[in-house]
Amino acid sequence: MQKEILIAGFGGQGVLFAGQILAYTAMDLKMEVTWIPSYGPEMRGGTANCTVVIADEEIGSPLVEVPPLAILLNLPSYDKYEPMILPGGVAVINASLVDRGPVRTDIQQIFIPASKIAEEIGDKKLMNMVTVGALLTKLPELKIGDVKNSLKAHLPERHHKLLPSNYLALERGYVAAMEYA
Amino acid sequence: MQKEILIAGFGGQGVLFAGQILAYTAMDLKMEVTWIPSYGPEMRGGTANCTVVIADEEIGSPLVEVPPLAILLNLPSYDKYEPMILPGGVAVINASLVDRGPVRTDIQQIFIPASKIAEEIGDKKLMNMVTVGALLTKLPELKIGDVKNSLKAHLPERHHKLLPSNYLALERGYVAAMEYA
Amino acid sequence: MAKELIKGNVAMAEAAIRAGLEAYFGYPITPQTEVLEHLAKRMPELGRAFVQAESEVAAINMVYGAACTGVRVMTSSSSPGVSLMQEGLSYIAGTEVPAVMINVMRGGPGLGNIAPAQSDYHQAVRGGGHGDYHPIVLAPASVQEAIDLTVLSFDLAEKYRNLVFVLADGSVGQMMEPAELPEMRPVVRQDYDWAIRGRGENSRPKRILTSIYINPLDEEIANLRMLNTWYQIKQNEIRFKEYYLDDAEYLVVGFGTAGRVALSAVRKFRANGVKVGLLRPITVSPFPDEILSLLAGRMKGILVVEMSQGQMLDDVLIAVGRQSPVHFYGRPGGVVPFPEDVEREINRMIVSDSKLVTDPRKAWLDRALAKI
Amino acid sequence: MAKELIKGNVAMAEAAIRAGLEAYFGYPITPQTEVLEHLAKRMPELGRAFVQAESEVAAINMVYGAACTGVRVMTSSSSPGVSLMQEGLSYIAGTEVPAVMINVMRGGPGLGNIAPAQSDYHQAVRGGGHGDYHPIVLAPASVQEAIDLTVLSFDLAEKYRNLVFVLADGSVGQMMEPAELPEMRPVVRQDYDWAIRGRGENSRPKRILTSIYINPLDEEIANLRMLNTWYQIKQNEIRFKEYYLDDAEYLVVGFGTAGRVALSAVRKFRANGVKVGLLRPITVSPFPDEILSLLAGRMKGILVVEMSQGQMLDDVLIAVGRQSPVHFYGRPGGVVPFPEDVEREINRMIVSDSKLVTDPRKAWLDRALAKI
Amino acid sequence: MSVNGWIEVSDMYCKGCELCVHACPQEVIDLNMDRLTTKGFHPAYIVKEGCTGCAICALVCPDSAITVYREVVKGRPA
Amino acid sequence: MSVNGWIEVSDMYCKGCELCVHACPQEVIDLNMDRLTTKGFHPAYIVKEGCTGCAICALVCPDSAITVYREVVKGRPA
Amino acid sequence: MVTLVKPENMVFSRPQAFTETSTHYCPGCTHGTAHRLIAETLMEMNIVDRTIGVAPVGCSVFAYNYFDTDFVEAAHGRAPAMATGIKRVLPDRCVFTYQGDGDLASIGMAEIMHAAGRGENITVIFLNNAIYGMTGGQMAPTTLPGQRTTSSPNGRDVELSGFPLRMSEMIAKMDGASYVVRRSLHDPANIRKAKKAIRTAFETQMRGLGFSMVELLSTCPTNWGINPVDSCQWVEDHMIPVYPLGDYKISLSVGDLRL
Amino acid sequence: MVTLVKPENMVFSRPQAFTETSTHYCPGCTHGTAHRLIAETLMEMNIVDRTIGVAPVGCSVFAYNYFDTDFVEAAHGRAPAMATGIKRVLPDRCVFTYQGDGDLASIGMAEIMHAAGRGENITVIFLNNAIYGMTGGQMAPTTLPGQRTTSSPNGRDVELSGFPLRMSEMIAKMDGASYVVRRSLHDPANIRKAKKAIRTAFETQMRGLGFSMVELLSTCPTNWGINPVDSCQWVEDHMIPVYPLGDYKISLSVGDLRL
Ligand SMILES: Cc1ncc(C[n+]2csc(CCOP(=O)(O)OP(=O)(O)O)c2C)c(N)n1
Ligand SMILES: Cc1ncc(C[n+]2csc(CCOP(=O)(O)OP(=O)(O)O)c2C)c(N)n1
Ligand code: SF4
Ligand code: SF4
Ligand code: SF4
Ligand code: SF4
Ligand code: SF4
Ligand code: SF4
Ligand SMILES: [Mg+2]
Ligand SMILES: [Mg+2]
Repeated sequence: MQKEILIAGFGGQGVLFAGQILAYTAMDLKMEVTWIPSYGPEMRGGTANCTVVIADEEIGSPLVEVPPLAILLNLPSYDKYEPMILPGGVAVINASLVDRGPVRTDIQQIFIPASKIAEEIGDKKLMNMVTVGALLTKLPELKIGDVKNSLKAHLPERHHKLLPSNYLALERGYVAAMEYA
Repeated sequence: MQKEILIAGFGGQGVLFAGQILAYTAMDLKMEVTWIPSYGPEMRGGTANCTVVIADEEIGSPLVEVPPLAILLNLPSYDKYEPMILPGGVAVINASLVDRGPVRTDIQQIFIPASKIAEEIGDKKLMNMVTVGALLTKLPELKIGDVKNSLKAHLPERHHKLLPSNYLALERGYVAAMEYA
Repeated sequence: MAKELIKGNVAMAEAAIRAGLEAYFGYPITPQTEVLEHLAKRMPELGRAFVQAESEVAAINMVYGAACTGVRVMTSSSSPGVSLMQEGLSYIAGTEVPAVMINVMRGGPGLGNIAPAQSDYHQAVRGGGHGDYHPIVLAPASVQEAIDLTVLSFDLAEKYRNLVFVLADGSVGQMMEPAELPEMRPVVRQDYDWAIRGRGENSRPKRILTSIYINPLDEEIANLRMLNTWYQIKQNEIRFKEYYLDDAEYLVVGFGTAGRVALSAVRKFRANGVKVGLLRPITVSPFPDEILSLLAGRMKGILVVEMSQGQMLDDVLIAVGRQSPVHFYGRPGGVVPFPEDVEREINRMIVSDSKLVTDPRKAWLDRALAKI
Repeated sequence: MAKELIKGNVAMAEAAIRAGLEAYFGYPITPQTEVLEHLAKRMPELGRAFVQAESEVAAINMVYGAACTGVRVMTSSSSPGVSLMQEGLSYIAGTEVPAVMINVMRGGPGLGNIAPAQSDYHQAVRGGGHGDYHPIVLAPASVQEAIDLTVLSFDLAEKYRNLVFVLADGSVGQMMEPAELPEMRPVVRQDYDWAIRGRGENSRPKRILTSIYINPLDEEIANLRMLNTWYQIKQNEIRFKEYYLDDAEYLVVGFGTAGRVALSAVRKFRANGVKVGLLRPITVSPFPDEILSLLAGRMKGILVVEMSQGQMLDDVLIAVGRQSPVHFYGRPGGVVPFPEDVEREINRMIVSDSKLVTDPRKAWLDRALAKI
Repeated sequence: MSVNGWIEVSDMYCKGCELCVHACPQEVIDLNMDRLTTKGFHPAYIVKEGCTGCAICALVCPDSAITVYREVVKGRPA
Repeated sequence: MSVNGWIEVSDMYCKGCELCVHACPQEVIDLNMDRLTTKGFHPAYIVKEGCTGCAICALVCPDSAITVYREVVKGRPA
Repeated sequence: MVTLVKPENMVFSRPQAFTETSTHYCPGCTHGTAHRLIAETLMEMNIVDRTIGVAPVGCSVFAYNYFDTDFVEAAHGRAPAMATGIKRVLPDRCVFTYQGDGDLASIGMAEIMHAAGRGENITVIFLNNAIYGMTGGQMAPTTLPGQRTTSSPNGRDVELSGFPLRMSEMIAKMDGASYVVRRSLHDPANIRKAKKAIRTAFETQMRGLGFSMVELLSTCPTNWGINPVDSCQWVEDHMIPVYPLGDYKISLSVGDLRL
Repeated sequence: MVTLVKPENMVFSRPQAFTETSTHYCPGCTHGTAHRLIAETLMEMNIVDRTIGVAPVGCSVFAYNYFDTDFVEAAHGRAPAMATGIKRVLPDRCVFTYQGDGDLASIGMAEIMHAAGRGENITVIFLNNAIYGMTGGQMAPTTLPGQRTTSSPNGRDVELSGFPLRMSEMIAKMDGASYVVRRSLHDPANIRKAKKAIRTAFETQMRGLGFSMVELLSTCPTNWGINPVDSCQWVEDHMIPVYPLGDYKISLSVGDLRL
């Protein structure tokens, strides 16, 4: 088994952390995993992305040309990566920041108003967790409970007060995706 | 034809120039020639040597392990190079600064009181020219007249007043070597 | 110890600490700055020496000084910074003191960019500095390897009084993977008979460390001694990882990130029953030339994959010696190939089959130019 | 012009002037200081730019600046100084501006000594700086060649917008030979479409010269373009000198001083009717690999002679590809071999005859160690 | 005092840094929180009358985003 | 004034630079033009009486070639 | 109001010596302010067409994209050497370097000192923001005592890392330096003074009077972690006491300029 | 006389902190004098066994052969960096560099400035002989205006090569520097003063008071082409006016030493 997930958005949207929590979860499940960011000298506020690969054997490339799974958090990312997803793959899209519909029909596109949901929960910053929750519907290797456990295990103690809202965000995303699908 | 000449002595004894005048002469005779000094970060007053190769075809190495011809201007040089001369070769030795006799018998050793002769001429610095004159007896490719011509051709005009004494030094060395031999 | 999800740069820095690093001197440069930043925090905490030097030139000469005292010392940088260190590296080599250098390579030449690259291979392996010397060069492909090789680098540096490079690329430096850090080793100051620490209470005879051998014959002897050490290293320390070699008919060779990207591609072929194998050199210097030479005899084709214009390629060509056709695929300038790219190239090799390629680099270039 | 008896260093300096050198930036170092000293006198006299830089790092960056204006510019140094220039050289290469660098090599590594050596071959040929780039490297063996190649270096640098090294050794720099200097060429400022000189009276569009390609895909294209230029250079500019090759059964390969020492040895064998030939590469980069590969097919043995631990040896091994046994003889650390030394080695090759040597460097090392 | 100045802020350059906002002696500039530029910034704009065309905002603007206009009263030196 | 000093010049170190010759306040040093050291220099030596053991020669000698002796008069601090 | 928007009423606009490219600087970063002052000066002196800029490695690495003049891009710290190379072969051109504090005061220390020492007839615009901006906020030689950076996480410890280097003071000590001043970009009055200094520096060069340098205290809101407005205040409160503004060297001939 | 030659009468002899090796310096070169003063100081302070010297590249490259202390040999100009590396891991040892003017003021400018800037607790003995001795007499940054050298054959032209650099003055400007003075070796009185300064510099280090440097004006009879005695006069007549002797920086704590 090997699954590759691309996550892309603006800097500040929690792109990197969204990837890391998936990576932590995979690690805690004793799977192989790699997380790799794009890094550049771009000005703050530019785009950011990372790729997570989870597998049950030694991982070769930490990058793939055509990822089967993607979380796209804003319009520029959607524009850039929609064409690149593996046919038959899945994209979770933050519909709150993407004001157009899909072009491709050979992939499954899950539009979630993630920013809106996060604001509803009370913290805009949880938008990334909402989309992670949504992605989990298509990533049976990681259960939502596993992700919660890993959040708890790896979030520094002083941030544990944020756990409930993070859990909620995951759940809301998951449910939204289920509804959508 | 190819002949290699090693010249060695203290810095300041005119070692390098003695080699250069041979090189100039060979050049003026349209022969091939190389001149190469030893160079080092040694303190002034250290030893100096150079090797001149003259030939009638493209010269390979500018250095040889066992030179057939040598001019040795002081005791340390004599000690160092006497053993290195090609069997059957010739060494011209400044007897004024070498207070021992030869060890080797398989080479021809021409002892010339070169410093003394130079002082007789009136300029200690001409010692090197005396030994060059002596060497010419064993270097038929360069005639003493050729060396004089080259001296005249390459010594800067302002030093031309020194030509007669240089000529004399060459001649005295030549004659001394003839007598010795 | 349990595994942690850790970034390559941080992992190397922490691994060095646990291996007993006593002093670090460096200058910030992307994509290795986290090494410096991690050590800026940790070293003073542990009472060990950390200096952000004024430049890479100064950094390597600080390393040189500390190395002469026989403590574990390192610096880290990325390509342009490493170029500035070439004089110092040559001095360290010429003085035969142990030192470790991490180069997290980026795209070049010149200022280039900060993306992952492997185009400092020759500089590391053949010595970008003047004179004959031979660094040990370790090329990690994963965070765990980055850790293990960093630890190893100190052991090797000391064992052979030799310069050791950890030659990573931006991808290894920036990637996070679960990895296990070693236990913290106590800092031990070995009582080397060459270390410069002052003559000491018992007034032992003075010591000098220098790279000068003013008499060429002495320098020649020193050169031969160092080369001899090098052959001992070659004898003892060659490391590589092999994948599916037992029955392979085609061989892919790649180190570091290019090697692991190639692994993904190789697996695809294996899944389809095509007998492709992979050799991933871990010591690129000494280069695993004997195994490669042996393998070459039975291969229908060899593909070298690098994130450069083909540098390790030279070592492969020497080792293979025309025993089988060698092909090349490179992505220079900071581009990381995708597995799909390598798959295409393996396919091409299989199709072209046993034709000897006179100049694999030129053949690749022509194809690459055709595409742009 | 008539021949003059002239020292290699002075000859290169004066040749550069006559080739239209407009600016020199350098720092003293033995055994090349006469280059700087000659230019210190002559350049201001001619109203051209001369700066004794504060260091080799500064010197190469001054060269970089002047090179961007499209004038003929050079620097000169010797091994440790050249190491300090590696970053700057990589920038120059990455910016594709023409510049000339004279390296009068000395013994290393480290401070080493000031005697003649050839152990910066890899540094020059494979790029001691970071990233992929390919300098043209010209290796004179005589004062006349030093002159001719210095002149050529400027022409090639400009023609290909490439870095050109004149790779001499202390022996070539310090030797005097009769040689003919070229006529003084008028200084012409070519109207390059890339040169940075201010937009000028007609306010042409601005120009930028940089080595940055922040997007890896752009850097890759730049890399491929440069490599393509390199293959054009390879196509057009390979130079070597051959001696007695027509009927040779044994081949000696050596460049620069090692090559001319080998010539003396080869002549001895020819005098005795033994069919030994000599190939003396003049461009060591691009390396004359095709001719060597052709020759290798018919040789009973090939002996590589270098004043190093065997660097060009790698290029010979690649070109020969085990077509015939390759032997090596090196004198590293500042020792210049005597013809007699090379004779012995040729003899050894003839005696050992057609046995393939797995690692010629190791075989040589073992012999050399046995002697000390 | 009659209004005799005006500024235009370029969407292409303004990064919403607020330096002009704080520098304007007339306190007539603010960020437009209702608008995002294509680069994703809330641009500065004049919120009320009173601009004197003193150009202090332009002086402090690091992005040269501001063009300042001032009524030229004839007969008075510019 | 009675002579109460003396110097010894080491052949191994003296390079005949004459700095001591010029520095000696008593003008009692000169180079020995009759002798060459093994390194080829005319070494310094005391040419006449009058050395006070002031050690100025040793102070200026760049090659630490000079050892200075001075009579220690008992009861007087050294 | 809009009726005012007529060319004849325009009293301030983006200098034409700029290209149209928007800078990559963070919002509120005064690198941009320095750029504008230079651009205006080149226009006022009518030397845009004769000017060659030398960009550093640092946040201003892409400065070459913003000015409408010829530009080269130096290696980190070596801009003064590169400028020397250019100026020596094109002595009638205006050659200036633009350098950050890491670039000029750390890795480029030797090159700036020697360019000044030689009295190289170039102009140096030196942006001191007390940090390495581009690489993510490490300590610079100009970082203030106690200032936290990513490589001095507990604040610069002067025991281990020494005191901030005051480059203008040091360079002023050199006979080769003709005009060396420090200004700041944190408020309108200081920006005006900075502009005048930049003008004087370029005049110094164009009249062949030797080496000129303007040090400009500048903000780095991003790596200081302070918003742009407060960053300006931080310059006033913390930087100026360590880096007093003023004229450190005005050679006699430059003094005579009386611009 | 010979009766005087008894151990108890010996008032001056070659310092034991020297090895027996005769130096390679030219006759009359005051490099040797500087060496002796250092050797005496180390003995007087009883730190020979704790001292590590860092030799430069320059005529004093072989300094390591002469002192009976541990020694390393640095790359040209980088001795202060190398000394930093040593001192940081062996903070209780006495670490000193010995550097020429080409080494320290030209190629090594960045390293010396930053070692001083960091207040690195090392001692620098800086021999200023206004020339590159080892490589055969090229111009140094310290070469005097008009002085002929092999790379300024018509005399140093300040228009092209700038003015001599006064390192002590510049380094004194740095907060990190604790003790910076200039002395000369050209006559007995000055040699005595030099010795005192060297002592103070080493004391500064051993008491942990920070960076200390003693600049020593020194002769190069060989490359100046002046005999040793006249060379000393040349220092007095020509060098001292350009390089005034004196104390350029004595930090409060060093001042309190009152040695
Ligand atoms: C030789 C080399 N070393 C290090 C770097 C990495 N680097 C790029 S910019 C920079 C520091 C820039 O700081 P500064 O000069 O203060 O400019 P700022 O970004 O603050 O404007 C560094 C260390 C490099 N590019 N080259
Ligand atoms: C990197 C490098 N550049 C140049 C040299 C050559 N070099 C050796 S010593 C020296 C100058 C020494 O002058 P200085 O420091 O003044 O010492 P001095 O000989 O006058 O005592 C130079 C340029 C070198 N060895 N290494
Ligand atoms: S021109 Fe003056 S008054 Fe008008 S907005 Fe700008 S700062 Fe305010
Ligand atoms: S100062 Fe400039 S960039 Fe900042 S908000 Fe005002 S107009 Fe926009
Ligand atoms: S000790 Fe004094 S008096 Fe005696 S020789 Fe020396 S300088 Fe002269
Ligand atoms: S000063 Fe010293 S070296 Fe010079 S002559 Fe006197 S004793 Fe000899
Ligand atoms: S990082 Fe700092 S210096 Fe760089 S652009 Fe941003 S604010 Fe300016
Ligand atoms: S060359 Fe000059 S500095 Fe060097 S040893 Fe001789 S006199 Fe002294
Ligand atoms: Mg900065
Ligand atoms: Mg000097």
